[in-house]
Amino acid sequence: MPEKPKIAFYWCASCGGCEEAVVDLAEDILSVVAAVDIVLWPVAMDFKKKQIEAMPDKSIAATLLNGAIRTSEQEEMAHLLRRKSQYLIAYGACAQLGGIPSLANQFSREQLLRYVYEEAPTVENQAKTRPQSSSQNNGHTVTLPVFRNLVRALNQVVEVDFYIPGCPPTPKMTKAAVVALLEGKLPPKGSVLAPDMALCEQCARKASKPADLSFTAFKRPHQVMLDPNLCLLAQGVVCMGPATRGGCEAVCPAGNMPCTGCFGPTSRVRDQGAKMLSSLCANVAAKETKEIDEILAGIPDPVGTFYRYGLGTSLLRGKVSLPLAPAQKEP
Amino acid sequence: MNTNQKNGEVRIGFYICHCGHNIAGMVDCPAVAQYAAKLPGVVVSRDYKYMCSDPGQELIQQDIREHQLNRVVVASCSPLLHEHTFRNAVAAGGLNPFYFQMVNIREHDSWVTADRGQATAKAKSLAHAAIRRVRFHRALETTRAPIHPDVLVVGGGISGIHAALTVANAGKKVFLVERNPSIGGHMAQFDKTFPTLDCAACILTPKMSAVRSHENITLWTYSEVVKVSGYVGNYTVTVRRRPRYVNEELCVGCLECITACVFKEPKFADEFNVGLSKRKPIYIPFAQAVPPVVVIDPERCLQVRTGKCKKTCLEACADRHAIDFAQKEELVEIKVGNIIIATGFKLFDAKRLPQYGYGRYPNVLTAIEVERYVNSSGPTAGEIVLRDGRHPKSVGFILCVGSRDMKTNRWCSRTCCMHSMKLAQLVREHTDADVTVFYMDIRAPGKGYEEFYDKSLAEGIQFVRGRVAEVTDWALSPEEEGKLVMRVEDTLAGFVRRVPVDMIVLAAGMEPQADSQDVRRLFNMSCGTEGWFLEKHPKLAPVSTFTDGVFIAGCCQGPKDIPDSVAQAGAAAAEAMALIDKGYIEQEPNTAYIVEADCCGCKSCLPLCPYTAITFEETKQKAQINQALCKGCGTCVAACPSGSIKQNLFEDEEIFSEIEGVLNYA
Amino acid sequence: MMRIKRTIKYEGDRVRGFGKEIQSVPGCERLQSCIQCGTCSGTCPLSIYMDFSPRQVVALVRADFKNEVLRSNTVWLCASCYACTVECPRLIRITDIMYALKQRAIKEGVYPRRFPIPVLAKEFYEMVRKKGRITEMLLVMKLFLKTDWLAALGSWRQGIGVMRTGRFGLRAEHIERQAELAGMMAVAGGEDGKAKEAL
Amino acid sequence: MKYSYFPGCSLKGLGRAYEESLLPVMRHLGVELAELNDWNCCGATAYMSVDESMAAVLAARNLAIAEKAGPEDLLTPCSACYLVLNKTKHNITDYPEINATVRKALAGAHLTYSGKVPVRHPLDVLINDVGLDVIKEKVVRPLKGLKVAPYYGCQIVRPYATFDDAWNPTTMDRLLATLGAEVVDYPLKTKCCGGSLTGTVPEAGLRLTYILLKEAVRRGADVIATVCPLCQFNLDAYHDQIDRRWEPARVATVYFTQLMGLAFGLPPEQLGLKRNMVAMKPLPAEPAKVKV
Amino acid sequence: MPDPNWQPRIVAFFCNWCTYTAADLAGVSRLKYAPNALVIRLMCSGRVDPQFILDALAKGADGVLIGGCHLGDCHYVEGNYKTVRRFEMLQRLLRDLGIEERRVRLEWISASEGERVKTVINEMVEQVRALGPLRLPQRQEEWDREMTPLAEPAGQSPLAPQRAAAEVAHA
Repeated sequence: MPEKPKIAFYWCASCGGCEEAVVDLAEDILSVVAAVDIVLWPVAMDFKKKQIEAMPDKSIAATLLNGAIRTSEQEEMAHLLRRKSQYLIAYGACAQLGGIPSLANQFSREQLLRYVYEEAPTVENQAKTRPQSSSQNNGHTVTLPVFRNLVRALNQVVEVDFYIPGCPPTPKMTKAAVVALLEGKLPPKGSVLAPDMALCEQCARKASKPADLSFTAFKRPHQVMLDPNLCLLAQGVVCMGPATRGGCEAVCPAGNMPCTGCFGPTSRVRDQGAKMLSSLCANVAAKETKEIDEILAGIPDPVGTFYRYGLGTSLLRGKVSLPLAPAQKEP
Repeated sequence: MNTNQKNGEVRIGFYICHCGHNIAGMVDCPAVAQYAAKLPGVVVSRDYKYMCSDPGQELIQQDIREHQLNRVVVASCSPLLHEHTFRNAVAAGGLNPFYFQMVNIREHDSWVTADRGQATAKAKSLAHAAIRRVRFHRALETTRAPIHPDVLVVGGGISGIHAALTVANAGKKVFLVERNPSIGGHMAQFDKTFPTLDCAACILTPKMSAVRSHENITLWTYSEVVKVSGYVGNYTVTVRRRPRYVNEELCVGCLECITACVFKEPKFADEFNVGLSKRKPIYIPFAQAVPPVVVIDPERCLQVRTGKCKKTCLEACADRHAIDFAQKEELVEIKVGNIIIATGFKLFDAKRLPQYGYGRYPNVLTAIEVERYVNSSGPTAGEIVLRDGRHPKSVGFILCVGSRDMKTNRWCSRTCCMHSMKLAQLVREHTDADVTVFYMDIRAPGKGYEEFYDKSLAEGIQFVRGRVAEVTDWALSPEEEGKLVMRVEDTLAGFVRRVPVDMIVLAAGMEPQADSQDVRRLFNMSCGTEGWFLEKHPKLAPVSTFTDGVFIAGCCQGPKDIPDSVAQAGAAAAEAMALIDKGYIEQEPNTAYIVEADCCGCKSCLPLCPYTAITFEETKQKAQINQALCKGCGTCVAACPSGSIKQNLFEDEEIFSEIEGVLNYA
Repeated sequence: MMRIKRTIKYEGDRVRGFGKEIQSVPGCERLQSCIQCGTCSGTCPLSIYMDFSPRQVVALVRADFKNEVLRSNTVWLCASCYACTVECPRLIRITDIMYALKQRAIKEGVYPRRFPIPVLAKEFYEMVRKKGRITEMLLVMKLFLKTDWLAALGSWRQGIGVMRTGRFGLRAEHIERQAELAGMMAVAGGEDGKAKEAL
Repeated sequence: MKYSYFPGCSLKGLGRAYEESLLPVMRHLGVELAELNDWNCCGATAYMSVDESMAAVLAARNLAIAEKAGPEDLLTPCSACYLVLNKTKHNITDYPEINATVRKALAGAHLTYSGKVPVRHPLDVLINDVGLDVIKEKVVRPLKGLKVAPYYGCQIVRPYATFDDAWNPTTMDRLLATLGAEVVDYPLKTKCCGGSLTGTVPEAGLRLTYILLKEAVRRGADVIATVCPLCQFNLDAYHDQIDRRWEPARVATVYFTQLMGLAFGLPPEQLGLKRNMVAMKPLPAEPAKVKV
Repeated sequence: MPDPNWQPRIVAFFCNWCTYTAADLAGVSRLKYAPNALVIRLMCSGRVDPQFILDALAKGADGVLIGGCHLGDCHYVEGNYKTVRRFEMLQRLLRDLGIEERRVRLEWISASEGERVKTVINEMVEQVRALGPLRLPQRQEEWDREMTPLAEPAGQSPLAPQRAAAEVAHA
């Protein structure tokens, strides 16, 4: 009997939601497990890094890696898995676009550490102790992974073969991907394994969108009682649907929440945020700069609104004036 | 789809034009050519003296054949100038003309850069951009739109009249709209015309009546254009026809109503005689007015103003019932394919130069006032008199009043020299006065003009080169008593003179019409900061504007004399007719289009199109762009959130590659 | 017997760069845009006494005829009435050009020696530099002495009149903080250099 | 109403009659004038003839002192001072190099200049701040029948026609009319009086003065009203020379403020009228009406 | 570190009808101005996709200039209103991402205002010169220097997947 294809799951800078998504395959997971041989899945099984290192290169059929890359360890694993796998698949928004973690690219490493370990209201740390990449502890040298200056998407660290978008990806898509993988029915390298059409097409509210929509004010979900059927943009709420890949079947709008763009842009767009900004602002109903500004003030945080998942892979990648701490090397 | 591609490989030919010294003088053309030669995809790279010349174009065609080029880039002047030339050359070479990209290294580089090194570097960057861009070009077809054969002419001065007649004589229908109650414009006020001194009325009146009687001309006087929409080939124009309270068809111009008017004496300033004579509330603009019918001045007529009048005029017109106080203002909508703007100029108000005392000293006059005096049908039946009735013994002409002066108008009004010399000669004809002309420079560049200057000199008219500093009425010596004294430096003799005269004539310059900015907006033209309408190209497209199908003629484009105005009017008419006879216009295929498979139907684009070219296809649940309506601004392209709207000639990839190119981005 | 004089100018008579130099002085920027219309001369109340009319001065400056201009009486006859400046159709501030020329004439010491106006200017300058204010009486006396004391006699009636009406303060006017002013002048004049060497 | 006040040298010398009449008249109108502390000569035309940066600094010191004194506008009656101070203001804003020099120089004396304080002429203030109706109320001795030629001279309307027309200024005309005087149409109202040339180069300068006087006489003026100490001196002090050179053109020249004083019924001896060389004829008889 | 012979590089997006023509006029009038602005012609300022501006900056532009017809004069009725609305928001976005406002400028220049092209470009060049180089490509390289360099160049751009797909879409 021929050997079953080897599959690896790994997570880097992510919330774990993607792992849940895999588990959400529910009973289907069993058929997957039956069909493949899982060689790495830290969240669920116990494998050691050296076991992977011991494997011959390209011996893993596919690795589904979720989460962004922030630490030296994550980088190291990304390289290792790239070497060992035929296909490396960026699984989920963080791996594909940098995800929410990449919003941190607006702040310097120093700012982040200071806040998290000293200033955050919930922190009690008089000693101002901070994680050290290397420290002495009664005679032993204790090391920690290096915390990089920026958050990166997977393809900014290693070459990536396919992308499964979403925060998290839907079980349906995951399954479809795995099936395609097993059957070897794969699209051209570099493709995103989701429809290349924006979300509205799948949205139940689509029909309710007026043809002459122009904005006199922008509101945030908590500021209005949202009509469960009317197009959210028509209610003055920024819904990223028009600028976001479909594939999720508009679960958020179905849950009476605007799309926040986790599937990223279509293949025809280089910068999801810029595009959404362009279409949204062009339709603002004001001619005087003063009025325009008043209306646009309804969007207090442009970066967080237009680049919630994609800052790391946007054209500017983050705050361009970030002070860079000297690149720390491994101890 | 790229038929002209040899097994998908992009083969670019790059050509840089010296444009004689214009480009080569500041840009190292061979160096740019060598640089381009090394760029990916470039198989031929040449520099040549004049790319737009036949041999230059031939060169391109040859290379297309010999080197199987499938892309062409020419670095020369502005695409607004020669893009079509080169596209045709490319087409003649057997390639789709849109596999071509032009680089503007003359207007945007060699002419505006002071340093040769920098200019060359800039040229390289721009060339690099085009070479990267052209790679993404695709074969396109120009589309055609029909042209409505009717023409609108705005303004009934000599330019408008000539343009209207020319078009009408070619069998096209013309609408001539004039703001005043009669056509004729400024020329109708003139007595004689330089340099031939033939009588203005004798040459103008026939043309005016020709307009009136022409079967192809619809003449609307006392009317104004208030709205224009559409584009070349089919404009929709709304004209406001003000009530003249007289039925043009019924009135025969017997003028009995005027005699009958309750105002026994004329007491209102007569516009045609620039206030030198008076008229009644009901009047005829002037003897040869066209249409030859009376008009009622709504500000003056008792009936119109108060409704309380004996209406003696009605009785006088009892048998024809031409007078009709019930007339209301009406808005008429017409469709035309081309528009000729000939709205003319307004005279500079000499009061703005207090040092010349116009309005303070009664015997300081403007040229047009004297023009009316010398005219036999004028207020004095051709006599030139001082305000006190005496005949002037000495007359001084001051030129450039409100011209060539940074504090009023900086331009030369081009006609004042000749106009003043003409009046000077007429003044000498009508009186025995000594005439002195004070000038800065005599500008007599037209045919027969220098000879006219010569004649003026021969007739003993004095010429003093110097801009008069001031006109006063206080005397420093007996011979100055009771006279107007000009203080001026005789710059040729080299000393200051005080010159006493009886009458001073100010050659007031020309200004754009007060409402030129509104008119400009109305017809979507550009105009200079000073208010003259802007031609598409100062030399090669002098009567075209940046809006296709809108042409300009006469003084609305800048100061001009009658011959030039008429010539321009003819040119404008010809341009319009060329379009009409062609029957259609080639539309640049720069329209936006939606890739149906990509559109998610989010409707974000729908409100953005000012031409409602974008519609929503309910059955398919997708947006569509009507290619005929799209003008290719690209606003929707920039706005489509999923990048599903594209624009021919301005594809995203093309722009992105251009950006990378200008930045020499590896 | 009639005396004749050669008036031809050779290139060597031009002082290259003089025009540019004047043009670079604040207020003289538009020098080059003159079209020689003569409005300045026509409007100037004193042009009738000038050896070069203001228009000619502009032409000469533009053409680098430095010596001719600085030696002419024109600049000294300018009474600063600003008529030319207000009238010039090319917005040339001729009065300011005249000042620029006066300054250079004084610095180069080429002004007509016993001509009262430059002398007045210098005496005035001196007195202000020392006292901070002008005492007209003293100024006028200095002026007469340095130029033409006969003139003083000539206008004795006037002098008496002025005395009679008590219009001449006999007290020499001066400011309190003379040192302060001196210091400021030093800064302005680059250690007072520019003007000093002229005097 | 309060203003900083820059008299200038002439008002302490030849032109003292100007100050002698200006101060009481302003006081009478409730306008407070605070003389600048330790002001210095504005530099007049002479200074610009020697060194423009020094001229700028010289004038700037006064502007700076005025700024230090307070936010009040700076009032200066002498045309030359008015022009020089205004011109300096313009130059400091228009020319960085001059601005730099001035700042540097002022800094040495712990002075600063930001260009805040406007430089105003009494005519401007009287017409635009005080107002003709207020002035009319104060008139107790209208100048009925007095033919006055309003003479503005050059420098308050040229080159900066700030508060009046450069070609045909009318502020003084209106003011005099308000005083009840008969204003003579005087086309030479802005012609040059010869300035310093009247004294230094009489054949040129004095002739201008003569023309002014002659035309005034020809137009039947009893008196010429002026706004400038130098103009006043030129028109007043040279008659003997004029007699010798041309023909007598006797007409008194007084400051417009002196006429105001008379109209306000202030004692003539307190208006410096005695300082005139050509004395002004007594006002046409008219019993001063008693105000109740 | 700062390069002495650095010259600001400005990418200019000019609308075909007004500003581009004005630039031509500046040329015909032989007005000399700074060579640092490189013009990309679009039919209307409304075509200026914010992506273009970000891309230009990301690819090494030190500033971006957008030129359109005066408000009310747009050849396409109101394309330039769309432009100004986008511009207002983009400026805020750029501020949040650490790019000085003066690096991106929107100007209305009509076809007759050749002089204005000169002044605006010269002004802008000086403003940007004062701000110093933006160096985004270099900065992003510096950012990535803390990482082990990527083996294959295709991966170098964060846009690899979209690009790849884009090419596919256009084949």
